[in-house]
Amino acid sequence: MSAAFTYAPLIVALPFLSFLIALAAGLADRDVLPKGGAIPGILATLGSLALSAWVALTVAGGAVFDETIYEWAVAAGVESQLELSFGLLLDPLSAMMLVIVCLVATLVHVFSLGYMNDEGETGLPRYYAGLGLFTASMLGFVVSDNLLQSFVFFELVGLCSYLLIGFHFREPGPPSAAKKAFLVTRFGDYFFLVGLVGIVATFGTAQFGGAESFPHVAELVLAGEASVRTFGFAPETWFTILGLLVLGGVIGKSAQFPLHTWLPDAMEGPTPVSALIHAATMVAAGVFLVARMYGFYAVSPTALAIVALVGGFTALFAATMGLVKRELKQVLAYSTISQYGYMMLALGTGGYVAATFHLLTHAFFKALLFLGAGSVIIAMHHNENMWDMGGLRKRMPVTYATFLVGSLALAGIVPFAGFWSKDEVLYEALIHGLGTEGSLGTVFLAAYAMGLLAVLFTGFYTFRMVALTFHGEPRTDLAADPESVGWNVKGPLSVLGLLAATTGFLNLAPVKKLTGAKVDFLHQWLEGPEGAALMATLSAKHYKHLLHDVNPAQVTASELGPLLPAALSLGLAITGALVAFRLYATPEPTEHTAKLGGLQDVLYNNYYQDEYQVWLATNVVQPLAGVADTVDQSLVDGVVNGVSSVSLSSGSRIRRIQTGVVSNYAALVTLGLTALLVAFGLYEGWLL
Amino acid sequence: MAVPVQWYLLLSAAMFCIGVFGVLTRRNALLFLMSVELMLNAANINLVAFARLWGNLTGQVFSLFTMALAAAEVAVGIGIILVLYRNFSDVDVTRATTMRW
Amino acid sequence: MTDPTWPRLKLGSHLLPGLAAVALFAVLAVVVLGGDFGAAEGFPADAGITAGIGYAMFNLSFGDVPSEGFLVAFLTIAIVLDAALDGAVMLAKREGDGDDALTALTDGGRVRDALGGDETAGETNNDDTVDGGDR
Amino acid sequence: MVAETIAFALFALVTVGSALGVVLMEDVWHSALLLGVALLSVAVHYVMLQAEFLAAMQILVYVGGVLILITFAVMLVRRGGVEADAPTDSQTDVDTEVDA
Repeated sequence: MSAAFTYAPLIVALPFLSFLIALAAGLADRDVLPKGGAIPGILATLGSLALSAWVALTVAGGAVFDETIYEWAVAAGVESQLELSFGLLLDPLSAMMLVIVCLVATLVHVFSLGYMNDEGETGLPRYYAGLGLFTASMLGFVVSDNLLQSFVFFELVGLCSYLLIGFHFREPGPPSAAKKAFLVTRFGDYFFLVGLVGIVATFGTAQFGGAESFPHVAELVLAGEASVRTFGFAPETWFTILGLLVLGGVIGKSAQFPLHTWLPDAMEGPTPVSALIHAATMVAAGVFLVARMYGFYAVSPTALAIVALVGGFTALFAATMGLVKRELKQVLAYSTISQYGYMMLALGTGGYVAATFHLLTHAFFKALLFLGAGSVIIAMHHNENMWDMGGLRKRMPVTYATFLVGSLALAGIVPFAGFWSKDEVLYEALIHGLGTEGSLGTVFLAAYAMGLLAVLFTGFYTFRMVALTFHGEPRTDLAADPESVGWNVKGPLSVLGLLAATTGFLNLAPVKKLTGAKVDFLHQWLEGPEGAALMATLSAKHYKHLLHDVNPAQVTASELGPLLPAALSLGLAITGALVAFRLYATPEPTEHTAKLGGLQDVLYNNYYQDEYQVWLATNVVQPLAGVADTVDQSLVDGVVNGVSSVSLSSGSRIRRIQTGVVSNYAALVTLGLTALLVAFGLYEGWLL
Repeated sequence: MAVPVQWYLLLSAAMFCIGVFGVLTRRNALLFLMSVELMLNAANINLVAFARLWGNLTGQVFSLFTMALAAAEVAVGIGIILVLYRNFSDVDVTRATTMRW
Repeated sequence: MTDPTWPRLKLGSHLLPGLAAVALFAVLAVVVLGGDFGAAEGFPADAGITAGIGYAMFNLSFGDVPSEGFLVAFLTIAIVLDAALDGAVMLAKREGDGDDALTALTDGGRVRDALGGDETAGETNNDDTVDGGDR
Repeated sequence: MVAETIAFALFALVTVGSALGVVLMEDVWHSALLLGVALLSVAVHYVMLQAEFLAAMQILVYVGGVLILITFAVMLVRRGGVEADAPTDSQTDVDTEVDA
């Protein structure tokens, strides 16, 4: 075992330690730590980053790791033994994710110095404790080697998001938003939990990797080489049900339709927290989970179709809502939903590598955009309305430059990171849609169409945002004289800007297709080190095999050149961007939403998603709950109270028998004896 | 033998039931004690009668033990009755109802 | 001493519960009379019955008449008799006879006086040598 | 063996009659005396049942021990009879019981 793996648990432990330190500092109720606890957090995440990089290098060197660290419950059954444990699974996917999370977390910590400390926020130890726990939870989730551990940390991530979104708990908005985030994601996690129990009950294990893992067993069952208890369903149907149940948690966490409504509200939290949530933790957790157990989804056509459709629809749906928003962070929020829709689209259409790739690039450019937005917000004294900005370009050159890089990446303009990943997502969707026979192919194509259309909107809202914020003339005094930001804001922005511009080159799949040069590094990375037995069930190659050979629908890639689709999506993105620029990058831009007519209100109100969910809650769920309450109060409690009152009253009556007078007892004994004698005598026949 | 065992059993049953009768109808603790003696004697008659029926001494030996037990019981019973009398100035069992609900 | 009285029966409605005993007797009588016990074997005319009882009590099989051994029962009865004797003594002891301070203080002040000035200590503390036993 | 039967009937009558007397007498003292009669007649039954030793024991243990104890107790607890315990003491003890 490599030394890096020995120290790997520290990756999770270090941020947790910083959480404890910050917590202790917060409880001490004095400023015992400089910078309100930021220093331990930064050091811890830096340490985790270094260790993650070490792990990644080790993985690149051909070693993978899957070990149980701690077994916390063992249940020995008749047929098998069920072990519940915490473990580490360090393969290319989790190593990559570790680096992303640690990097973004480090930068967010540094940025927080500028956003929180310099702005004179109070309660900083609480804030940094939350960040530390958030980071630790996400890291623990990433390295999970079984679904149960994933679930535990999944919930912890949700809890941390609640704590951090509600950081300003004295204002009216944040607590409500925090509760909403908590409850909506918990609604999804409910399904996840049911699915988790189902998986453990079916397979007797929740391991992700190895020959005993549940995706692999599922594959064997479908191939007819093994059998599991499927509770009366056909194995395909049952696995699909399980996959979809787990998907419920994914949809909640990754803010997919229809459980996306918490995410825009979550903008009430501090901006660095938003960056963390959107780029590396929380939202990413959902998609990562699907990628983690992709072997389980790859064998089920129905699950794939639903993932693809949900992803494609969410991508388009969220993009349209982002078109009309006035607040900077709201636009970014909807773009996040939309981008995670792309990842789901990729996963659903068999583009495992594409989804991972988009997860990677998105983490960087979305963190960049949020931190950039945070910089603008600092400058604007926490006014987030874009119509109050304008012309910030000249006054905040660093922010503008990095924000522009991020926007170009988000919109998918060549050669920035987002172009390569989004293009690959769409390309994979298209070729699998064309290549796959039957209805699944059609579904893929429909999802692709939605994703493609969303590209146009993405380009539009991205550059509408850029134009309104940075171009034109300042529309308020504040925008004319913004507050300056320090190194701790510009530093992270620059790092992320560099990454957002360049990470696309990690995986130049189209270039490889055209020229044959081996430049698809991420593909090779996810194929896994040669010779590692563990990777037999976790590599991209294996997933491709599953999709094509085990999946009944035989997902196949057609031979289509990458140029045309790339040109198509790039053209759409540029079109959207240019239109936005024409409309809004003028000295005195006006709101063009009125031209949308009736659609305007629909978009402003987010398709009345919240309204219909509230309507569902008040008009359907609440009466149902009322009925349940009535049943509970009258029927269940009635039975319980009835039983107790019957025994109570009968007891108080029967106790009168206990007169304390011996004669009465004797009489009862005598009569009882006589009765027994008569009964036995008659029964046995020796009486009469 | 002349007297059938049934008659002895009948006698025993009669004595036993008279003992029960005493317990049921009287309220004097001393009468209780005597009634119990009657019942014990009824049991002894039974044992001895069966001993003769089977030509086996077990019943006789056993009734000997019963007598010993009866003596012990009377000793304790007298003690209890005296305490009862001391606490309630009476040996009426219906008055000693402290342990009632 | 009360005057000698002629024996009188105590009859009345309080005998009503005795009907249960009568019913029991009826059932027993029916059972006994309905049973078939056969002729009694009896004991041999020259058998040593008393000796047999003695042997049976000590598990010895020298007797003329068959019997079971009763050594254990014999010993048990011995212990029970002893316990009964102790119990009788315990019950017969007056409450508050012990040197328990609590009972002494709740005893109408008699023993407290005894503790204070020892002129009245006579009758209640006579059997102080008997250990414990109250309640 | 008519004589045996007659003897049995006779002593059975005595036994049952005196036993009934025990439970029906108004005075406990008479009851105790009748109990002695009943126990003695039971001893007679034992003799007829070839249990002479038991009969002796019956007389020794019951009539000599148990019955004496019972009559002693009867004398102790009779109202207005022999002063076993001073009534005032008894009263005090009752109070003690309640207080404790």
